[in-house]
Amino acid sequence: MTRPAMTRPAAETDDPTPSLAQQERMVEAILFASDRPMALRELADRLPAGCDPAQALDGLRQTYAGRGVALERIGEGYAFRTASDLSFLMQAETVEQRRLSRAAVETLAIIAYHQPVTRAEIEEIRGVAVSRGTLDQLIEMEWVRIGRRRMTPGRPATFVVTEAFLDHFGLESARDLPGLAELRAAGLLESRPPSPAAHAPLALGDEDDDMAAAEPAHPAFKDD
Amino acid sequence: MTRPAMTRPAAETDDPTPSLAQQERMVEAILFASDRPMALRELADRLPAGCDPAQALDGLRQTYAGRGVALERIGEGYAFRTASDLSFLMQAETVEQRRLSRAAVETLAIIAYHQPVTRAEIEEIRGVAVSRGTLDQLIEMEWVRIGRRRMTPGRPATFVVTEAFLDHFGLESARDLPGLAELRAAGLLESRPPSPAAHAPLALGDEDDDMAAAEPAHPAFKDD
Amino acid sequence: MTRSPTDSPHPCRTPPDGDIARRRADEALIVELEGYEGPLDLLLTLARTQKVDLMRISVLQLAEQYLSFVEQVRALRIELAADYLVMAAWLAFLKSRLLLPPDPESDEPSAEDMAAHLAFQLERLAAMRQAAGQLMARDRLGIGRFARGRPETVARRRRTEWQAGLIDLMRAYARLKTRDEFRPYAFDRHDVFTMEQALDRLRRLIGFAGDWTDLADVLPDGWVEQGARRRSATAATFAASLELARQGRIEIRQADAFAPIRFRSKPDLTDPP
Repeated sequence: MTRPAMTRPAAETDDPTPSLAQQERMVEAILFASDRPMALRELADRLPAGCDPAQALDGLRQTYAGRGVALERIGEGYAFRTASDLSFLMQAETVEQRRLSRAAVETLAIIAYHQPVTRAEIEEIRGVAVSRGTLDQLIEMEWVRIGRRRMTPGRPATFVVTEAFLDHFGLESARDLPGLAELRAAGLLESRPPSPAAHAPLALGDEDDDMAAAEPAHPAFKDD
Repeated sequence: MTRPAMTRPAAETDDPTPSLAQQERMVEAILFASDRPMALRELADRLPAGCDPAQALDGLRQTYAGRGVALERIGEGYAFRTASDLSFLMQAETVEQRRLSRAAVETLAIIAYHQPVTRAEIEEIRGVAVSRGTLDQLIEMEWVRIGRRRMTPGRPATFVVTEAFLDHFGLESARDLPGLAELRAAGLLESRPPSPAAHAPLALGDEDDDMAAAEPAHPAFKDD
Repeated sequence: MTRSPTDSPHPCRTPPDGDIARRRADEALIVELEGYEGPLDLLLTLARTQKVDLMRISVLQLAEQYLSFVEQVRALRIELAADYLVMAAWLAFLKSRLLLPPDPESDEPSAEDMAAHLAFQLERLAAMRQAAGQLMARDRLGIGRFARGRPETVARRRRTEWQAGLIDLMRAYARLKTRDEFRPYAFDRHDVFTMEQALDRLRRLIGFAGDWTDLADVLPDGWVEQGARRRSATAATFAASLELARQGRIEIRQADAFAPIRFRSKPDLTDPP
């Protein structure tokens, strides 16, 4: 469906001057893809020989009259801009992209792999205390929510990941998170220490645990 | 990545639903302003209440047929892209592409045509191990992501292509991959030759179980 | 990797044209060996030399080509990866099966089925390569098609969107889970009696050892049974006794080779520095 009806092979640049309709298409594409307004001169340089960008621009201006996008003259150049009466549609919030702190990423990873998991368990795995702010942030981002209470002394709350989390990370379910062995195989883990033999048993045990953790139930964390 | 619903200014919501022509202008403006595909839902979220972006898109597609800029459908989303026959005008915009190794390109093709596909299946098809970092690279380029786990022993992760992949290669959906129908008809997307009861001979991976498990479905391609 | 010996032809002899063509083909294979991505890739290249539809290749001929190729390479003492040798072994097996009459008793897959599967694998690989080529030749974004060069958004509100990719998440988890693997090497001391322990123990015993005492009699409880623990305790206690003797706090004597080692405290010295 995406292919324009008037398609012409690129080789035709050697042909006699393109038709005015074709010239319009060309100017349209150039202005669309350009990251700044283009002057007549620049357009002429980019078009095949014999083209008249001024005439093409006139045609384009008429084509776009009354549309959602307008061809505007800006200084010496030309550019497409959203029609001014539709600017209310462009009120996208400016989104400031910031990276999550390491503590937050680690905490999130632990929750994703071990959910439902208590705060104490997170701290045990990370080896450091989890600050209140880190969990609050993840909850506020709606990537983590509070799950059932664990039926153990103190009835601690558990944490689980949300649909929004799965959505953001393109996962069908938290069970689709790859295990350590897969991470290593995909080259996502640093290579192992120089004496693999000495560490092999440890590593194996580790991966086993990990794979087990990906299974629905891992007894240590069982909830009900 | 999901963007939360845009809030509309209260004033607009009181107005009657805009005319279809007006809706078309609005969708045009929103898509023109964005450099990434927008899903129907995102469009609906940004339009005044009562608008039907699907209908507006139909109108727009006709309006833009044959023009220098085309309305493309990319997976779940829609975006304007320059007409491909005009690429010869665009040297200035051409972006240097990261060079992909032959292994990476082949791996990408195998994932696209066989998805969802496990790492072991990729290796079975290529006859070699997927080298360290190849999948990593494709994932980082956001052309490939991890899909569901296969419900077979070991529950291996599968890989699928992304919407960014479709956008990059100008595909409306994974069903539009070039030559897909022929490959399927020739039985080349299967794990076994079409003839009855042939057996996997190779020590190239003990993938028998796995490939057999792949049998029931290539769900992404199934529905046509 | 390496060149074939046929690379430098005998200077005095010009081989006939057919020979040259064949030799060039051979050399191409040898020289490019490093470029092969595994046995299947090599087989596919060999299959192409048959110049027929992949579904119609002669697998027997292909097996022979492969085996002689591998022979040739090994004659040059090129280290072949195990994959290639495994494939060679399998092809040799297949070849023998193809040449022998089928055994009606056997419930193994027939040689024809095995050959058909190999041909299928080659065809499938070739098809994926072709597909990859078609894919890369499409009008790709940023090459043949272009997005809006200057996307517009009007800033009204600020909102922070926290960025983290799946890769970040997985790496963080991997970092945590593998932390223990990278701890510094620590010797398991469960069955080791250290010299420090032995010194402590001996120092306390000296006061009571006015008479010659057998070192073997002062091993700590739990370390006197035979085995690694006893050996460790004996060695440590012996070393500790030497240290105390050096300090002049005890005397040691041994009547004969392998005789018991005895010690006693030196009565006339109290606490040397």
